[in-house]
Amino acid sequence: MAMDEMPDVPDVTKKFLYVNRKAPYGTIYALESLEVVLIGAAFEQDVSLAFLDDGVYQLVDGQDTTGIGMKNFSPTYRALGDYEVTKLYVEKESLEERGLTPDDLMQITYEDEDDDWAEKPSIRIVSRAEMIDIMADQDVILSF
Amino acid sequence: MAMDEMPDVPDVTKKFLYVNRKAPYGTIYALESLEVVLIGAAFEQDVSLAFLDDGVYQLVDGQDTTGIGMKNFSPTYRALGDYEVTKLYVEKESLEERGLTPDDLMQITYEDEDDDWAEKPSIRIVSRAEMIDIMADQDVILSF
Amino acid sequence: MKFGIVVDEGPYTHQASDTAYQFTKAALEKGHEIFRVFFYHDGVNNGTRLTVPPQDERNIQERWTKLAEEHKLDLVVCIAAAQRRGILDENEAKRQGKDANNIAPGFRISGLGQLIEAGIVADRLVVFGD
Amino acid sequence: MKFGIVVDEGPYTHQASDTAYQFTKAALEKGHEIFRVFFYHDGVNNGTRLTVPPQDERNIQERWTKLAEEHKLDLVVCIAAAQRRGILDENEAKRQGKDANNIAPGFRISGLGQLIEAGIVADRLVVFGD
Amino acid sequence: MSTLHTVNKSPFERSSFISCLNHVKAGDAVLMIEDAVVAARKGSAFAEIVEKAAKDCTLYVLGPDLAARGMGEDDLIAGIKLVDYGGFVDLAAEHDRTNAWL
Amino acid sequence: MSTLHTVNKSPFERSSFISCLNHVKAGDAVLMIEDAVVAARKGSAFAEIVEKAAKDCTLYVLGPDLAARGMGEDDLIAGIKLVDYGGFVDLAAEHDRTNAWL
Repeated sequence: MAMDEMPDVPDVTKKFLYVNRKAPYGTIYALESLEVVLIGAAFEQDVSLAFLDDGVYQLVDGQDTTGIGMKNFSPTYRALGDYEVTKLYVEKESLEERGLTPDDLMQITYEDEDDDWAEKPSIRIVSRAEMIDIMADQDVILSF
Repeated sequence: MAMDEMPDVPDVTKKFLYVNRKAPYGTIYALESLEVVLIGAAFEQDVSLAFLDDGVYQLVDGQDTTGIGMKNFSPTYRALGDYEVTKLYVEKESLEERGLTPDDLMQITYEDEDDDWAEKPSIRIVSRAEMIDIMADQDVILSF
Repeated sequence: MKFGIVVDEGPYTHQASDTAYQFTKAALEKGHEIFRVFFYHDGVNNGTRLTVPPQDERNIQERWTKLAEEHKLDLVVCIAAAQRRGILDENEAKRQGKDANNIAPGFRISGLGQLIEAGIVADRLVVFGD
Repeated sequence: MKFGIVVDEGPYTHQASDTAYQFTKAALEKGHEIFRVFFYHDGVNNGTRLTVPPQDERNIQERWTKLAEEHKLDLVVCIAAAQRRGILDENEAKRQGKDANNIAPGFRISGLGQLIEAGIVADRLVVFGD
Repeated sequence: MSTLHTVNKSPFERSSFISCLNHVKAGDAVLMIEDAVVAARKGSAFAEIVEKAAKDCTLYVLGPDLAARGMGEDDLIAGIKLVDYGGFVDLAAEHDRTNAWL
Repeated sequence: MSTLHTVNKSPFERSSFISCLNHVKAGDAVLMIEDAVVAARKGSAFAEIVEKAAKDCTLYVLGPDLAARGMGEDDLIAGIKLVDYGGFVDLAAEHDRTNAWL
């Protein structure tokens, strides 16, 4: 999409949360949710991503889609830092139920401009209780 | 669909089972499955319908779709006898889990031509074990 | 109050578009403003004028078109999602070298920025999907 | 062996059409016959020629069209499901008073009887859906 | 500051209903629409979970969807409130945000 | 006379996987495809149920779908067999019917 198509929006900053609860590839929701995040990044809002339930599979390392003939879009998560999307909350309980650990996830980092561009992890493992608080602290929740 | 569009098919009789596992109205699968059953009836195959999991809601009596602005297609199940579709197997365990009893279902009957056109119930409540055997006894299983 | 509406599924297959329509109508009747209805994912399929539903069924596309006319609703179909699924307006068809278009009256094709804008401008964003 | 294939979901949104395609291709490579691929429910949306997927993505419609050409596959789109969802060929468009059609090459529109026939004629019917 | 959660799938078919209940905050509202209305029926395998949830948050069910599935007020678990589309709009307006459990 | 059951959804998201396992006959085969491949992972909350099912029927998982979700043979519950699309075709041919748990 051309940037010149971007609408003029009021000068407010809202907290946007993108909720990802579905596995990748079986349906397109994960991919098209990521497309919204990328476009949304241009609007300078306060953006967070939540990964819970089967959404945690979106971040699993080593995805290889050669056999299914679909595009592997997981590298795009690694690029989110360049778009200043740096808060990827992953629910601990969702990982555990699925036999996954944080080590099974991709390494996603960003450079913190407020800390001399130090490289920091974008993925933050949170408990369900913390996830509830994150959800309750938003202006807009988009789930697909 | 016009009857003259019906293809010429080999003169064999197969056992067809239509599996209904989804509630009506939330998705179109129940309605479009019923459309297949009606067209399929013209082919003189040995047809059975299975209702299990949320599919049992398709047969619940008293559906009133006025408020949602959609067509109530449940009366069509009552007409299935006229199409010689007379075997509607409903899984007992699925009813029980949902707090439903056979009394909550529509009365669906057919006239048995082999028994002096006696009116008989089309709905047959079966156990999960019986449902397994019914499924294992088919040539073609169509689920949507 | 200003509402933004998101419709994520196509017509007939899922109830999402029906519920979104009933919600939108009820909000208008209560005097609320609908800032925009944004169609994403398979939701873009609500915007084709080529549907021919059975005569005893609701016509989902015409219902949206009529509501948009009556209340000057902004019905936006996401361009990226629409391209994947074959929903085109005249301009897009020309640009993509396609020999036909199928967008319905009252719908317009635009970018995902319109969804973000709806999130920013509307007091409440309500999402309908599968 | 003779296979019948049923595709119940549209392109891109669900993997059903992808898996059905890979299955069909593998069956042909093994020397099996594909009696018919029947597109039902949202599956009819596989048969529009108006999709413009991103250049780095697979083109699902073209892939089916090409496979059909190479192996003389019978790709049938259910007429009733297609009408609800806006998939029309030239004849149907004329009959319904629509000013455009969108059916892709290699697909034909026909009745549900074609699905039943596939069930009767094929040795195995394999269903792909949501 | 509270949230209106919407759920549209049967708890017998999908996990979204339970996941929603696991993520509500005290004072939130949960509205069952479309196929989710079956969760509101008394005597079902989910009734106990729903009754427990009703202590922390307010549960609503969309009447038109309930009627379409052959149910009425008498079938509801005690405490679940019936709303129509207008009531759905009011709930969305009264709460600070909506969270759709799709 | 046996059946090839196919399941394509995660057991964490939908009940179709469990419903399928509840309806297999001894000697049947169950093939996990698409999002259902996550059910084949060892150490998950469903692993015990899957291990139990493996005693009654043969469990398969579609390799290309497994790889797409970042998993490989090492992640599988013992006894689950890996097939590719050709293997899927063979399974459909070898069994008397297929039953898709959609």
